[in-house]
Amino acid sequence: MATTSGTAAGEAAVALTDVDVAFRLADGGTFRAVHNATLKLADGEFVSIVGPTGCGKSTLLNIAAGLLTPAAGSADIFGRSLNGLNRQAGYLFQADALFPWKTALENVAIGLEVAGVSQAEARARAKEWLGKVGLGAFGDRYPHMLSGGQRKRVGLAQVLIRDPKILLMDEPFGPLDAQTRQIMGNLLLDLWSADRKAVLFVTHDLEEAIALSDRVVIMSAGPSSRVIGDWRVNLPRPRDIAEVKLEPAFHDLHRDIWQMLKDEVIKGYTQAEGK
Amino acid sequence: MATTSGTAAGEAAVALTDVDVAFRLADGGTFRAVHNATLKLADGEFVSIVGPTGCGKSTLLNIAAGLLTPAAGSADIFGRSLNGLNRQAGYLFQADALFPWKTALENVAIGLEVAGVSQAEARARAKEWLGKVGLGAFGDRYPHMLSGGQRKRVGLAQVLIRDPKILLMDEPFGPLDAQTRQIMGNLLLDLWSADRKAVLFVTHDLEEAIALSDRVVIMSAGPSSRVIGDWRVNLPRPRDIAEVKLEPAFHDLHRDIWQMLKDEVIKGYTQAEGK
Amino acid sequence: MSRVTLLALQVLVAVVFVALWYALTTWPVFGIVLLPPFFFSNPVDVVQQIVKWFATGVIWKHLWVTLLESSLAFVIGSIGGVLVGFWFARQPRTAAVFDPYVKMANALPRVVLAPIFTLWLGLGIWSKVALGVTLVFFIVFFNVYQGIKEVSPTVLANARMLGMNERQLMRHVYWPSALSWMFSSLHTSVGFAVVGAVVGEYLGAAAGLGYLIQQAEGVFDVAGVFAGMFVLAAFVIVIDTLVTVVEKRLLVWRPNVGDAKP
Amino acid sequence: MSRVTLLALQVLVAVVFVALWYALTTWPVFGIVLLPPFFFSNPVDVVQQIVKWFATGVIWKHLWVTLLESSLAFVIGSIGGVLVGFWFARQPRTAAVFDPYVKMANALPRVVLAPIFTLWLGLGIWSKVALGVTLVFFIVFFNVYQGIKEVSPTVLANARMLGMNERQLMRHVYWPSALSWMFSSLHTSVGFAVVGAVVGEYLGAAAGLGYLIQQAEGVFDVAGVFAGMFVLAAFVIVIDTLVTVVEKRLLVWRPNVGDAKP
Amino acid sequence: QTKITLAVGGASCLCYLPTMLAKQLGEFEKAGLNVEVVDFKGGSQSLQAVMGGSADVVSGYFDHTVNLAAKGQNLQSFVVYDRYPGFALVVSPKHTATIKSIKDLAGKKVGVSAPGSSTDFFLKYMLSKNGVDPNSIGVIGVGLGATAIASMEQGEIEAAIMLDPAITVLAGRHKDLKILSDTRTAHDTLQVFGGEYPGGALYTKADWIKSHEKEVQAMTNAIIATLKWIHSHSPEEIAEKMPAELVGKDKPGYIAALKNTLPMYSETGMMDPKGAAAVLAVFSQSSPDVAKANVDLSKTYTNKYVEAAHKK
Ligand SMILES: Nc1ncnc2c1ncn2[C@@H]1O[C@H](COP(=O)(O)OP(=O)(O)OP(=O)(O)O)[C@@H](O)[C@H]1O
Ligand SMILES: Nc1ncnc2c1ncn2[C@@H]1O[C@H](COP(=O)(O)OP(=O)(O)OP(=O)(O)O)[C@@H](O)[C@H]1O
Ligand SMILES: [Mg+2]
Ligand SMILES: [Mg+2]
Repeated sequence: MATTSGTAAGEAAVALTDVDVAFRLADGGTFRAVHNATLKLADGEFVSIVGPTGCGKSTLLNIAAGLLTPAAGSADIFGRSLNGLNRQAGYLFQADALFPWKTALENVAIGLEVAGVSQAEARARAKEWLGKVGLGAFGDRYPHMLSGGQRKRVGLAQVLIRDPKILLMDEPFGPLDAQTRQIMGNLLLDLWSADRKAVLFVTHDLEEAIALSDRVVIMSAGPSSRVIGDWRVNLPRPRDIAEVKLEPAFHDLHRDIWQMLKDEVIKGYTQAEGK
Repeated sequence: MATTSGTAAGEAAVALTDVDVAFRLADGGTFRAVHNATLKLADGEFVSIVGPTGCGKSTLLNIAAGLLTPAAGSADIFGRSLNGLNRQAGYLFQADALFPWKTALENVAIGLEVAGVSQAEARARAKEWLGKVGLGAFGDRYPHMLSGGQRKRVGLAQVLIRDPKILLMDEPFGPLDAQTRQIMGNLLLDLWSADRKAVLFVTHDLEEAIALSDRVVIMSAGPSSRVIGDWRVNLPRPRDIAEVKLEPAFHDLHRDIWQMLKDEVIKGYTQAEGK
Repeated sequence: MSRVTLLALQVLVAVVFVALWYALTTWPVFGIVLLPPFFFSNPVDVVQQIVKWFATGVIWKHLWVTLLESSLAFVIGSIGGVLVGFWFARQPRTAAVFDPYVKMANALPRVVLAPIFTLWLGLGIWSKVALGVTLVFFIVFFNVYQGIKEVSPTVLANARMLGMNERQLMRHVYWPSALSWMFSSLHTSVGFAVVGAVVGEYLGAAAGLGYLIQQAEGVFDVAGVFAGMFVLAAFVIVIDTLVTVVEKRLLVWRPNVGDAKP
Repeated sequence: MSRVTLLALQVLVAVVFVALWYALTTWPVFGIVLLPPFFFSNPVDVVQQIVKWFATGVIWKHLWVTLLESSLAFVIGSIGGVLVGFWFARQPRTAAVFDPYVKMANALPRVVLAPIFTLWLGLGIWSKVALGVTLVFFIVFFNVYQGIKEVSPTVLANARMLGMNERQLMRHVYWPSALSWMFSSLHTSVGFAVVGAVVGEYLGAAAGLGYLIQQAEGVFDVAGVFAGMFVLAAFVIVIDTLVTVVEKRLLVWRPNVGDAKP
Repeated sequence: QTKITLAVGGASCLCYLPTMLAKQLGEFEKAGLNVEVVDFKGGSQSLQAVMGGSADVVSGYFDHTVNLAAKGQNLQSFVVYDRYPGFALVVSPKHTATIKSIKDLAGKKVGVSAPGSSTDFFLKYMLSKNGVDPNSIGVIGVGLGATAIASMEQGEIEAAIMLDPAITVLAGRHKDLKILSDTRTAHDTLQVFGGEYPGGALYTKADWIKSHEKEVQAMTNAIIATLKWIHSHSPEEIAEKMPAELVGKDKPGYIAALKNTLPMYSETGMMDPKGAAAVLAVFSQSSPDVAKANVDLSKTYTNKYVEAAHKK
């Protein structure tokens, strides 16, 4: 694992510059999902990506994770061109990605075990983490015995326990109820403020995006999607998610972004249908 | 397919009475997910189920679909005890359930083909439906080539095209952006008002639940979860989802339900952790 | 279906089979005996032969030899198949280069190889083991290879993002994911391991069930041949049951078959 | 890796192999020839033999017979395996009852069955086909059976909720889902179909590659034996390639292997 | 022309040469028969083919008819083309120093073509004739071909019963090969069995013979003509006539083996009743079933067709 210890302060944790992604279709044609997208995530910054469904949010995260190589443009991690997997990132996938043959506890512990932590210690810490995501009593369940929201939370613990420098999260709180979402959001914020990770957070909940982030980035409707809006959230830190939503600045921001987003979605909708 | 044509007006489309569900765990123990849950869904009624994550919402839907047999209590569909699969229901699953070996178009058309519609007609109507869910251009994609939200919408079209009498929907709009959610919600409402299906709708979005439903049902935190709240939504029909949210009655209801829900989630959270 | 019913039904099948066999070898239908006893013996003789073998104890030595050979063939063949399967799955270039040769090797009639095995490995158990290995290996290999390629891409991507190196991927992802394929192939290979051993003995040996069968065949003692085959079959069931027990233990994590819960 | 490089590497492997073979059968190492030509022949003789067969044209008749037998064995065995596999997977009770018997049958040494096949099916191609079928059937069967049991429970539940009846489930769910298992088993079975045919011919026939091999073996003509085996192997590659082409067409829906996208 | 399927258990064995040669010389056609020869792995498979009805006649060792008579099956041979059995008890090249006579084989491992085969019975008979307990030795099936040669050269067995061409091939590879008893020759055959001993013969089910007298006679004529041809031609000329795949690549070796074997072919095709009795004696020695069965030897062969052929 190549650890870059000497990262300059101003260097971006993730810098995607003018990336293009084209998927090959079954009929031989290609589909250009993302075109000329540029996105910079400074070290210690919390950035949310919001955009219409199918616009390319997961695709951008996959590029940042090194799972997908852009057809054009560059992806840099802490100033170094990304070549292969991004070893400094933790990635919570949008789809179910738990190991079906491991219990919840083992699923959480594996991230540590892989890094060389002894099994006993890994398990002890995994237990603690399961408690944090509200699943203390579910440690010995296999994934197929958990509800959708429970699986997502196990995944969350699996990623967070490794304490990566960069967090890539694709709709991590999707299948959670509003209340649990807040608890998890606060958990994430606590963790983030403790050692200022760089977080790239995909969500469909604009309120959540604003409440959590330093910046909210809006993507245009696909195909050939790119980043079309970039809003700085100047709300005071530390924040409590429930409380921050009551501030007037929050509402102004929400209204502005919402307007842009709405137009974009409508556009995407007609585009997809018409084509 | 046993069609009950002579259903009395007052007869419930789905009636779960005092159902108990216990899952067998890997270690030989059992986990009682639902205990003494009672839920009635009248014909033509739109009922939302809201509850903390892992409380048993999907479990109730599985019972109503006939995929799970309750350990105790009874499940009746249009007055008849459910025995085996519920042939009158369409079920949109929480998890990904598309056929990976069929294209989006084939996935949507299959519901009709199965019912004996000719392939050509089924495809034509499937095409129309894909357009309705905003995926007109994605007909020949295999599921693994679609984004999370796109897959969900294909699933939605797959269920709706069959025009079932009872609709069971498990977080159908989860991975969609707010704007698409509204479009899909309105689509669903149009469809529902056209011939008054009975809809059982699981969501984590309380606003959405209120905006769509005749009744909102709250479940307690698991284990041994049951229905603890049942709120009638007396907002005028037909509704537009965006507009209905502006009514004062909406806000009052939202506040009341929210209060109850919040307490319940906190309870569930501490319970799960403590055990 | 309860265990007792199941067992009863299984016994019933056996009884019907034996009864049919007896009837068809004994009573003529329209003037001809459908299963001439010269080729099919009859159940009574076969049972007598089996009883005699066990009563006198001669069978034990032969059973032991065959058991040893099949077990060795099974273990070596499976391990080889698993290792090479993993290797190929992880080295797609090597796999592409050697692919046609593996398929060629799989198509060689093993019977023809017997003299070479004898030359290299002698007349003892090892030449029989080798024959069994050449059968078991390919079945396990093809299945493991496929099983590894079938790993869910999402789970694999997750594992890689969690920082697993090749060895850890093997252990935590490929191996468990390939297990169900492997066990499916093991059920076939148990049978083939025994077939390999017996055919090897049949082609040249001093002991073993294949030797017994051949001896019986040489003197046209069909009852002996059938008795040998039944002992063999019973014996395979025992090994296969062991495989199933191991399988059940290793695959606890899967949803039960009847479990329709999505 | 480009097609050309791949082909070059494959040829390289063959060349190295042949060179080694030639060297070890020709020059002694520390005073002993490691592969005595009496048992291993040598590449030159083998090639000469093959060339002669093709030049004189005698091989065609034998190849045709073996091709016919193997193809029939392959087709009948696979269809049988698929049908019974499906039947068992959909009738868990039947499956439970017959399970031990299927496993027993799988363990019977086919060589011993040859006389019975001759009795029932005569000396023509059908007794060889039967031998091949008994090998192919079980491999396909076990894999299809497993493949059907592996269908994702969610997808299955969805299919049932969409109102599919058993027949439709077969066609739209079990069949496509079992396909990758099936193809994995078909690659093994292609080889075994040929082995079955050749062994059948080897045990008694008037034509076919197995007959050629047996003749050569009888006169200690090892070059002939090896030549027969190589022709056979080349022949299997051809059939296997066809299977792969079909596989590629039928499995377009799957994510590509290299496609790490989750 | 009547179609006859003739089953042979290993056509390459020189012991079956007259059958194959008859086909090559066209003697069967001359006699008005269309004979298809089907080659089996061994004698018992070819016999089974005839029992099952898929072949009409076996060209194989006479002793099977005696063995089956003990099991109540009526098989009858109608022309005998080998007057000596052609077995040789050969010592493994690795053990020439220690095995000097049959007596030295006590407690050792000896190869036969297959347990329960004629070679097995021959071995046991030889052993008990020489005062060695047959049960004291380990009998290992090694076949007749390359496996037998491989095991002999490896030295895992001390000796083996072999047949030509394997004997000559092995002798060619080991100049000092020791043969303890060689029934390809009149001398050893007479010494061991006290008379001629029938080896290869044409035989089939007795009722088939009754219902196909014409064909049986024709086949007998063909074989006798072939035997005459053999004894009036040189080994080289015979080898010339044999199909290439049966001669193999090593023609000189084949001719050498043929030279060793020539005396073994019968001149008349007649069954020597003493030989038939010897067969029964050999079997009774090691098979209690045969000993008990009171086999009526006269039913297991007939010289009727041979005599008719010679009268012509
Ligand atoms: N393997 C693939 N082949 C072809 N097209 C693909 C593939 N993967 C994704 N796409 C397309 O690329 C676009 C972007 O997909 P992506 O998954 O990034 O969307 P997303 O923004 O994450 O959407 P969602 O919010 O629905 O998850 C979509 O239109 C999708 O159909
Ligand atoms: N197969 C199973 N074995 C054991 N426990 C199970 C199984 N399936 C579900 N459960 C448990 O039953 C409870 C209810 O599960 P269910 O899936 O109904 O929750 P849910 O309300 O749909 O939650 P979510 O909103 O997270 O989807 C959960 O605590 C879950 O862990
Ligand atoms: Mg996405
Ligand atoms: Mg759920």
